[in-house]
Amino acid sequence: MALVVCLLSVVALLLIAAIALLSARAGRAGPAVYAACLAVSLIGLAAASTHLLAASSPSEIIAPLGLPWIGAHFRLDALAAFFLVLVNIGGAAASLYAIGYSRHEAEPWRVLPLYPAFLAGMNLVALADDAFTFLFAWEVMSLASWALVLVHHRDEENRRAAYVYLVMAAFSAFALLLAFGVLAGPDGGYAFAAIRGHAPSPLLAGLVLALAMVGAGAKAGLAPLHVWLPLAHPAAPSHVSALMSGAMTKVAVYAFIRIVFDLLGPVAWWWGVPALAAGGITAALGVLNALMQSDLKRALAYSTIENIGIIFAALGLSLAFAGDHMAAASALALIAALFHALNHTLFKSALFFGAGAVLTATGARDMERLGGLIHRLPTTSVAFLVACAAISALPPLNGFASEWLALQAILLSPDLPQWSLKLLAPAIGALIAVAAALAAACFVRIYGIVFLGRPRSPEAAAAHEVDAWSLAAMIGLAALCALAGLLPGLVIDGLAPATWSLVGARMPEQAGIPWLSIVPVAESRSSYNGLLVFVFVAASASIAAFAIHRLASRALRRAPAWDCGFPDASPLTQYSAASFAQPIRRVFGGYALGAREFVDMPAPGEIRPARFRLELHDLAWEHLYQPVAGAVAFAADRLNPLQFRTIRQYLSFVFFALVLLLVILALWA
Amino acid sequence: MDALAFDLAHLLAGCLVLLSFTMLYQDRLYALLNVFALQAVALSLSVAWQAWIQGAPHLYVTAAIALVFKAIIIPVTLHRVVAKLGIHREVETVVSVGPTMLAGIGLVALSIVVMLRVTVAADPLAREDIAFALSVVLLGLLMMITRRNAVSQVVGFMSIENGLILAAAGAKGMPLVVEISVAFSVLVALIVIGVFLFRIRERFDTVDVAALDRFQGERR
Amino acid sequence: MGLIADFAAQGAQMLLVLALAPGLTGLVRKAKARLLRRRGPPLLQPYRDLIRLTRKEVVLAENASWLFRIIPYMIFAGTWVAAALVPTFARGLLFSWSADLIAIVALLGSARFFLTLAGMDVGTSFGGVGSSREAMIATLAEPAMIMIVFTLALLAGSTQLSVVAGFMLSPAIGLRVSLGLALIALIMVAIAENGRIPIDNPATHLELTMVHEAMVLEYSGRHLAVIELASSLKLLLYVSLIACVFAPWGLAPLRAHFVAQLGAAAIYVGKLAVGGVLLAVFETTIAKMRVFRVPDFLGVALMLGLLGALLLFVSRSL
Amino acid sequence: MSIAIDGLGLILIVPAASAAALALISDYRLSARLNMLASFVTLISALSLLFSKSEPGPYLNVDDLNIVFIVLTALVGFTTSVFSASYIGHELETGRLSPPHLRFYHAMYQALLFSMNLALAANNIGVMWVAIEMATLTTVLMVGLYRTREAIEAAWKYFILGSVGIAFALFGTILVYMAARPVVGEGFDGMIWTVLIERVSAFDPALLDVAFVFLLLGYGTKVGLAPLHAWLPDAHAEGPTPISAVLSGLLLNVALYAVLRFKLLLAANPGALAPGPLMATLGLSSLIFAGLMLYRRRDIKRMFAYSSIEHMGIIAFAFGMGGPLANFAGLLHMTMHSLTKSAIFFAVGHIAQVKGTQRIADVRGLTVTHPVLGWGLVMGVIAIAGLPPLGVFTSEFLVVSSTFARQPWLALPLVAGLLVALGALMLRLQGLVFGEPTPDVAPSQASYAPMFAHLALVFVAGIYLPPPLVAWFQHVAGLLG
Repeated sequence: MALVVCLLSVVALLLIAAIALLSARAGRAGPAVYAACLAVSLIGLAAASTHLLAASSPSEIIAPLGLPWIGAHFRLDALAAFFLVLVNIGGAAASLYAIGYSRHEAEPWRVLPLYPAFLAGMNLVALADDAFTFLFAWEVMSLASWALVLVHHRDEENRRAAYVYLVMAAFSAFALLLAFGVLAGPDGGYAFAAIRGHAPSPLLAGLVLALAMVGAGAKAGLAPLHVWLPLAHPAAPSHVSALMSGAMTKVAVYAFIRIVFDLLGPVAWWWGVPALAAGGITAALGVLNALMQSDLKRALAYSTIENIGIIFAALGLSLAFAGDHMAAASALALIAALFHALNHTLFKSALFFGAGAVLTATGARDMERLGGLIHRLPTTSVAFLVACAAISALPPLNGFASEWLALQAILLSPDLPQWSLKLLAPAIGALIAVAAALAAACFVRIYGIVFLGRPRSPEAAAAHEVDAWSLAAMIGLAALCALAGLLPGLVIDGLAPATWSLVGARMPEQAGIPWLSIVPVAESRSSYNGLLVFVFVAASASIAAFAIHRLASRALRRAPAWDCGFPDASPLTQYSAASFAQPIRRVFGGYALGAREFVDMPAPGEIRPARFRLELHDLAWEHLYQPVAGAVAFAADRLNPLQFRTIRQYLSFVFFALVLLLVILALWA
Repeated sequence: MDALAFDLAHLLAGCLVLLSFTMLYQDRLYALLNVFALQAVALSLSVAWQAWIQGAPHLYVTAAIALVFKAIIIPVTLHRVVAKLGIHREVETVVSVGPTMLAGIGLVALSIVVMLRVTVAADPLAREDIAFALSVVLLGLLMMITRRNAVSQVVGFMSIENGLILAAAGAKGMPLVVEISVAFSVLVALIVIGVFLFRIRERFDTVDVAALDRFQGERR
Repeated sequence: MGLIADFAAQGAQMLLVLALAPGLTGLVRKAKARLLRRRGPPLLQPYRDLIRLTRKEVVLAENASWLFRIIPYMIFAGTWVAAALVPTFARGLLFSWSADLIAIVALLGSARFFLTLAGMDVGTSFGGVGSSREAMIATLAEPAMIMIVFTLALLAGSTQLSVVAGFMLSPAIGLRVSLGLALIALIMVAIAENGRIPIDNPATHLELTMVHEAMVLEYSGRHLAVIELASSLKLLLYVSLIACVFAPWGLAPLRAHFVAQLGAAAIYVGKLAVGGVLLAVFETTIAKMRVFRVPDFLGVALMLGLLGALLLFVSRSL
Repeated sequence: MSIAIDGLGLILIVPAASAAALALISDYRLSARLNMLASFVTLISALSLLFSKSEPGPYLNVDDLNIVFIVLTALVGFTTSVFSASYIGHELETGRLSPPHLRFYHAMYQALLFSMNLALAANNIGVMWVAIEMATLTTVLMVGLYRTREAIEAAWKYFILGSVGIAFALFGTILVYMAARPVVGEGFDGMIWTVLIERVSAFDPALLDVAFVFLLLGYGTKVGLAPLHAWLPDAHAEGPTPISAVLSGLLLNVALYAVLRFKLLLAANPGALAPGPLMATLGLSSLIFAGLMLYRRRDIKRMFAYSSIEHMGIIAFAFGMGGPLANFAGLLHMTMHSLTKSAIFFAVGHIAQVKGTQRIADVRGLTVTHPVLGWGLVMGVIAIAGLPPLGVFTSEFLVVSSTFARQPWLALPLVAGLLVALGALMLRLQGLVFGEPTPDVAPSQASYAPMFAHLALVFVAGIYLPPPLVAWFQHVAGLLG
């Protein structure tokens, strides 16, 4: 039943896309389209969440489409339902936001038909139950988002970003295609049901694992394949950026889980190692890069990479546990991963919405031109602050809950028998801890530079609050962040069916625990209660405030800032985004980012100005992407002269081909 | 099938191969054309002989076409072309004659090895014919790729075609030989016309193929 | 009845730490002064300062936002709750289940998060200096703290402080290398977190070196009072954390008799005094280090913590 | 030849007769209409073949292998005639062509359709050879139609290379006859396909091998497999665009169809060496070579010509791999490619007329100035790059996955080539349709109907394949072994 509703919602989205295609040029079609998308997403959300919470058994549908002798298989199980919930939350929020935001779009007809198609593609990936349908939906998703990245196509940068993105998307699709090719076998049993039937040999399993890592990782932004992501995500309109970062990367995570946990058969312990290592490195690298960006949306995109890293690390841990038959621990790690995926969808969407609001209010994405927006955009600043706190893993918000679960899972890893894992797990734990601390710094920087301080440009000084729809979307997501953080137990229980189906275990029932605490393993071991912490903090803060205001003075006087006795007029004397990052850059940047500083200090008496130049290198770009591109260019240049030969030389090619074949024939028998 | 028939057919086929070598050896256009005419004559003779021993009257048509069209019309026309377009008379070679001859010998050896190995089932006469025909084809192609100017390339192509006709005639009882030879003659005729009338002249002051190639698809 | 007693104990603990915190700060100052052959301010000076500050009016920078005004209370609340969760004189307090060591670290982290934001709110250069340096220190101190938590959790099999303390009391615990490493790391982290010498000098207002003071530069009146209280609470928290983990003797068990609890409280005060004096001695014996040598200092802490954790991870199977 | 006037006869007689008639009509509007009409009648009669099963005759035969291609040829021939009717007038106005040229053009167009239909429907390998030679000659004449230096150059190159290829093909045909003679006896039977395929198992395998080498190289030259491809890019770039569409969409298919016929023979003969590796190697080399050549192209039509080489490579590779899946994919890919590529050439024709240039660098921002045309091109290129929701994706999916399951080391270069080609196509596509638009020189008059008709078909095929079509393909795939 829920499956039918989900499929119908996909169909509805496609219909909306078609209608939008026909009517997009008719002017004010935008709000209508987005409202329709919102409604459909909510319906899909309702259907998926009922299926998930009711823990109902998987349902299947086979449509006579796609590959004729297989047909298009669709299946809705707990895992798919969870990711559908996730996608549709993102979709609903983005649609709500876009009802207002889309008014600022110069060429709406470039967005309207593609946006519903993008949503439909993401939904369909989660529903697909055979390799063909899966990749079909996967590519539709990629293509739609590619075209959406190209909405502002007059900008050279965006075109380049879109190009890199599309090539990487095709690369990931091919990797997954090869993986499915191995799984399906030579006689093409592409239906997932058939694939589940037989487990491949360890060698082939390793091959599939590698391909899945590459394919899903390239789409999700796993280092070192992440380079396209910070180019493409910021280039799209903000509500699309939110979808790409918040929902599409999760669809990639879904692909990894589906292939490795579900299709690949019994888990071996070493499957976890690559995911664990790549995840930890990605987390640290992503957030470090995020700290160095001055473009707001690009910084957010890099922080997406960090969160993907955390998710993959948790997934790797879960694989390792599952391989060693520690089902409960595996379930804990898996829950941590899924929970974090959900949280990331919530706060990253909110953050991109905020960035979009800032963009519409000031027209600037460069943080060095912003500042003091907390006075101009009061509501946005509140929602943005909540999201920043949540993504910085501050209790009692949701980000902390999921990272806390992840750390608890790492604390269980000493029981793993393999030495490599014993050594790897704490190292990754340290990396994740560093990443969390860096993330806090990163978002202090973002919020402090953009919303606090004094405006660094007249646009920022003249900004105005955005429309009610956008605000509603942001506030709603912020509220969800708080809710998921205060009552994590509900989410964990909701996720139980997914873990049952994948690793055959679940975390202990959380609903019955007094005071609504969450207990991963046993209460004596560890427990956390977001609600209680929140009540404590709120109570003590208000008590303190009340007491002081009541018993002591409440007098207040506005005066110029003291600033250690050097009050200065110019806002440019504030700490800038770059200078805020400087200490951290000096500590970490040297190794991770190849950061180099060049100071040209004139000798006393010289009148020329002093110069400071900073170089940052993305190592993956320089050592992975550029060599490949260079190789292709080299080969193309070498081959190109073949277009400019004479007829005689072309004939001689034919001649030599013939002689060669004849010689081969002569030598054959 | 008595020995005489076999020997004669063998002899004529061998003549064609020999003449192909002679063509490779030529360095003057007129001489080249004459040798080609000679080869055409040899071809028509051998086809006619095949017609006689196979008792296949339709092959006489092919022989006639070969004689009239390729031994007389085409060479004459090409003489006129050379004269009209004032092509300098010597054949411009890419590879000098010596290596070309060696390569040719290698090709003949190759074709004989290939063909004799594979045609054990066929009767000996056909085997010889096919082997020689293949070597004529290969030599013609060799000529096309080692000669620079269009006339000699056309000649090379026509000698390829001679080889094919030889093979077709040699294949006992093969249908459609006439149609095929006619079709081929059309092809050849078009090539010659292409060189002569068909716009080449009005566009290029030489039929040196290199000049045709100066425009190389795209300007660099 | 039991529940009420639990509430009472919990409340008593919260009030106790609140009452003791400025005293500890005062003690450290006094001890340092004595070590420097100065008379130094009286022990109760911090209390006086706080009261005077709360009476003064707040002078607020013109472009300070609403956030700037509520942040002091959030910092205070976060720190206070964190401190309340550390078993000071009694184990198994009512709400100790609501948050474990990781949560305590995170609570302090969120306090710092808002403090650094406050530093950037007014938009002065000094605020930025403080915030960015604080952020840099935090990026090393917090992971180190997490590693220490790993070590303790692996030893005690729990991240619950009461359980850890209980484990430390139990005879099962022998002398362990990892524990030693963890202790050293914890002390280093504590010094960094509380902005003590050699990381930062709480007494200085020299622009080039100050970190914590630079962030709170624009605060005044009651806001400053609350922040000062919070920072002394933090100092108290770390001292009592070290005490309850590495010197857990004399902790009153769950639902102990009232008198026993009083005795435990007395012991706890003694511990604090010892810790404060030790800190004073340490601070007087060494000099403040350059800001960009701080990462090395904290890097050592992080490495020690990681080493301790690794040793346990590996030795688990032996 | 005696031909009953059924659909089979009509698909030959109608084009032949109308070719003769068109040679006489001077008014180009009338001749264009007649051209459309004739192509339409051909299409109808080709469709009628689907329902009337006819007995194989000595010269002609319709079986599962060629029926699909006959219908496809008739269809694309019709749509292209519609396109050219609206296209060619513009050429006349701009003075690139004169009425006599147009008369010649239309006559040749029908002659080309005739020869292709003949080649497809032939039951006699000799007839098939003659027909393909005729097709070559007609296309050569059309490529040279513009009489520019470049056009003549291209035509000449095509002519010489094509003739040599034809010669090889003939030699191969003779060899096949010689292989057949000992078994089926002298005379006509030795060249009749239906007879050959029945008795082939008794043929001398070694002779068949040599024959196949010549046939592969000969007809392969027409298919445009590297390194025999040299004529193809220029012929596509310099001829009238409708001819480029027919060349890529149909003629290459016809030549490949001829290769397939003989591959069937070898497949049915136990002793013969498997033709698979040979075709797979040629296909792979063509794919990678063309993919790399795409990057440096400056001329739109020449670029898509190289993409045709690439796709012919993919198809040859698929048939070389063999097996039901890969063969199915190959057949599907042939169909999809001819529809898509001709649609792309329609779009390119519009672009060349609107912008007055074929240089890629001089065309930008089409989606801004001509949204329909621009997005049509985007759709076409997406399809040809093998991305869903269009039909080529299905076939590439099957090729890659089935290959990887059987020979992983072969799949890696295949995927690399596909990726390289996709990168090049998308790079150029973005340059063409996005960015600051370039000014137009003339309004576009030609109708978009043919292009979108093709794209619609490809789109539907990408989502749903009708069972009868699948049945055909599967049967043929079984035959191809």
